[in-house]
Amino acid sequence: MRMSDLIARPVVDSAGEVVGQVADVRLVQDGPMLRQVQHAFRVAGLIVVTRHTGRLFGYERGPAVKGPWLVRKVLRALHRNTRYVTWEQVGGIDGQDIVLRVTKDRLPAVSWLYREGGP
Amino acid sequence: MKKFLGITLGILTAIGGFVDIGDLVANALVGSRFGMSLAWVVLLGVLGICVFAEMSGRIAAVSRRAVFDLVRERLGPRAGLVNLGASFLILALTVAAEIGGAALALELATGVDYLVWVPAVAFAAWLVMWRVKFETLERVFGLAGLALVIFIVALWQLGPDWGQLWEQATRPAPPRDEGLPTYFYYAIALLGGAMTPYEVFFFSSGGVEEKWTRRDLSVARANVLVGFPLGGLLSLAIAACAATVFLPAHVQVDSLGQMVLPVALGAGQVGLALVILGVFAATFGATLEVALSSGYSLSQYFGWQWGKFVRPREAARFHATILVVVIVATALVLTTIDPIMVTEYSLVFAAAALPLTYLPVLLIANDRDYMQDKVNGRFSNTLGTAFMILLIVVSIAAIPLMLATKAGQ
Amino acid sequence: MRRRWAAGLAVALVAGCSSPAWNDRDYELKAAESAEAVGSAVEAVRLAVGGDGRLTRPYLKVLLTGAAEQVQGVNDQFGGVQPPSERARRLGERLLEVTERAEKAVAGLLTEVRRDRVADPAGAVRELAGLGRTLRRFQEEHG
Amino acid sequence: MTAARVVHAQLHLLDRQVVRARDGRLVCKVDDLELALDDDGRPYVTAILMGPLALGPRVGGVLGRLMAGAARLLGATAPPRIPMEHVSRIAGAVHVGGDLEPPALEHWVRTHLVEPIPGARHENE
Repeated sequence: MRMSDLIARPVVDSAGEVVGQVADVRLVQDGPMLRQVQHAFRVAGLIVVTRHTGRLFGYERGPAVKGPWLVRKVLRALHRNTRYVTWEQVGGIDGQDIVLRVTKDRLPAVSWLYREGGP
Repeated sequence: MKKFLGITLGILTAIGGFVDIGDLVANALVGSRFGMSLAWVVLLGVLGICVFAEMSGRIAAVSRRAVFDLVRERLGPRAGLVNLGASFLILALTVAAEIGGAALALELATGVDYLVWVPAVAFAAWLVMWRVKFETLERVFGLAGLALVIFIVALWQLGPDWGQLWEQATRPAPPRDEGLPTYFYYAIALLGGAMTPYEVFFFSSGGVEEKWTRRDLSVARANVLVGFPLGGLLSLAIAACAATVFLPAHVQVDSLGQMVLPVALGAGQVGLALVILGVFAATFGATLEVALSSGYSLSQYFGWQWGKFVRPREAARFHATILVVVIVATALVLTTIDPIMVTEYSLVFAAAALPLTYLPVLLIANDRDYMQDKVNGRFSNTLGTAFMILLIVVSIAAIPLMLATKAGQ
Repeated sequence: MRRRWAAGLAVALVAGCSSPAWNDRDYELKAAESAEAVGSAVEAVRLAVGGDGRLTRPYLKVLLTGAAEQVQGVNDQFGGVQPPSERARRLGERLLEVTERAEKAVAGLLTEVRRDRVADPAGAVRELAGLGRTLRRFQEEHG
Repeated sequence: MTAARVVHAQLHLLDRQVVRARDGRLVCKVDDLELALDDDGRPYVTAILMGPLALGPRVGGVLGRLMAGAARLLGATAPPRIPMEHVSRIAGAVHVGGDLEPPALEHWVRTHLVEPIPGARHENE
């Protein structure tokens, strides 16, 4: 499997409703050891956008990124419905779609990742 | 002296970018038709290229990444490839025009038909790129291009009506016998000429070639603040010369020979010799700048080893690209296609592609992954955003205006 | 994207070339444009010949060659346009009479420069200035 | 122990320049990433993939197929890979250790086109 197999793939929830498509994949370095040198990057979750609005440019990542005010506002408006899906919520891949174990309304907004006490 | 030589990259970039063959003639043509009433566009272009060249120089110094690296990184492989295709086509056309321009300068000096000079110029340019160290190349051609300062001397000796030039410059509207669409068409051509993307491709890649580090940030900034305003000043002097000599006589400049006439009339045979030298250095320098940029952009998109800081065999694909581009461009000039017309068109096409190049620069200049503590301040971001909006408007208007005005006729 | 550009380029190039005149007014505009182009070349030659002492011979030769080619090109192109009416034909003849004189004058100067230098700069400047004025007037009347 | 590092595939890895840690030479772009499943069935990144066979499918369309097709014509069957354990740093570029074969195209151009020209092996003057 390749990373590009995940990115841009449509996502549907447990009720069969369309959530959007994968815009980015969050990786955490706590996977299996690679040749006893370092931990592998494990897929921790997916950032899902409601419609195809191009690349995220990194501006959706919350307060950590500073940028031109106007660009930030525009991108934030475009991505206000962007959701975060943890890998545990992913049921499997069914043909074209990634199918979730939960319903759409249980998914947090991506900005939740950057709140105090987030994961 | 060492400090002075440190800014030759900026001078070469600006001379090759602002006063290459297309801009030389475009500035003279605009001066002869519109007087100084488009001077504001040149000033705007200088400001714009300064803002974005400063960002790309800073990115090169802090992260050692050049502009086309960032284009793919931020636009993704597909939009990046579109930009690459467009840029590469424009670069190849421009190399052809610059080779033609340098050959035309030799024709003016010797009276021998320019087509005879084309293969020699192309071979010399390739040899310089193959064998000469980046810093030598930048010093020799940047400094020789300074001979164009003769335009300022000539303007002074022509003794123009300064009050009238000033009045034209402060009243930004077309003269009575020119239409508004034509006026804006040339405004876009001048802005596209001032902010051509290859200037930042070359400037940032040159910074990497010179192994800039964080300690060189002030050198990078000095390069920008000296080089581009100097290029702008020369552009204005060319337009003012044309406005003084040609506007009253209703001559519409359309060749390199006519373009240097005001200098000959103002400063005599010595002036003529200097201006031809300057034009040759500027167009030959631009040939190098643009041909190298074609290698830089292709290599940086695909991640190949590039640059003159390694031996040619270690950057084989980069050098092969340059060789092929030079051969194709030479063949194109030898078809006797008018080199000046080629750049006039490519300037407008380049204007249409501007946002695709400058948006990634603006975004990366704000990214702490790359920039650590050297991200944009509020000043750069405000100006950068304002220019992004302007460039988007320009890119939408460029091609319709070209068709509507039959390319400014 | 690239295809769109290529198409744009093709359209722009074709638009720049000659096309038949549809009616009298169209023909008249073409005549005015031609007068403007020839006038521009003539005036440039006048400026160059007027500053003769300050120019080198190779440079003057290149400049005159360019101007001669331009004038000849315009004459050939305009001469090739079919006038749509008798009135237009007379207008075209009036213009061609002037532009052909201009062509001859520039070609003559070029021959002189090829051989040595302009024999009578003051006289040439007077002649070119007269041609330039006539063409300018023509352009203003019909443009 | 500090918390495990978090990166985003698209934002921090894909399309970034790969450089050789030893001397800063440019290697390739991160054209794609190879994934495998761990014991719990969760995917993790095993290698960086490079070259037209990795980039082509991401570009898609006629151009992407053309890119991959050209590479197959030259005898490539799978994209060259750099195992993730060789990655020493992820920043503005991805730094990798280990010895790497020059890509096939670079090798071909070097031996057939560039090296026959005099001066190819010398430093610039």
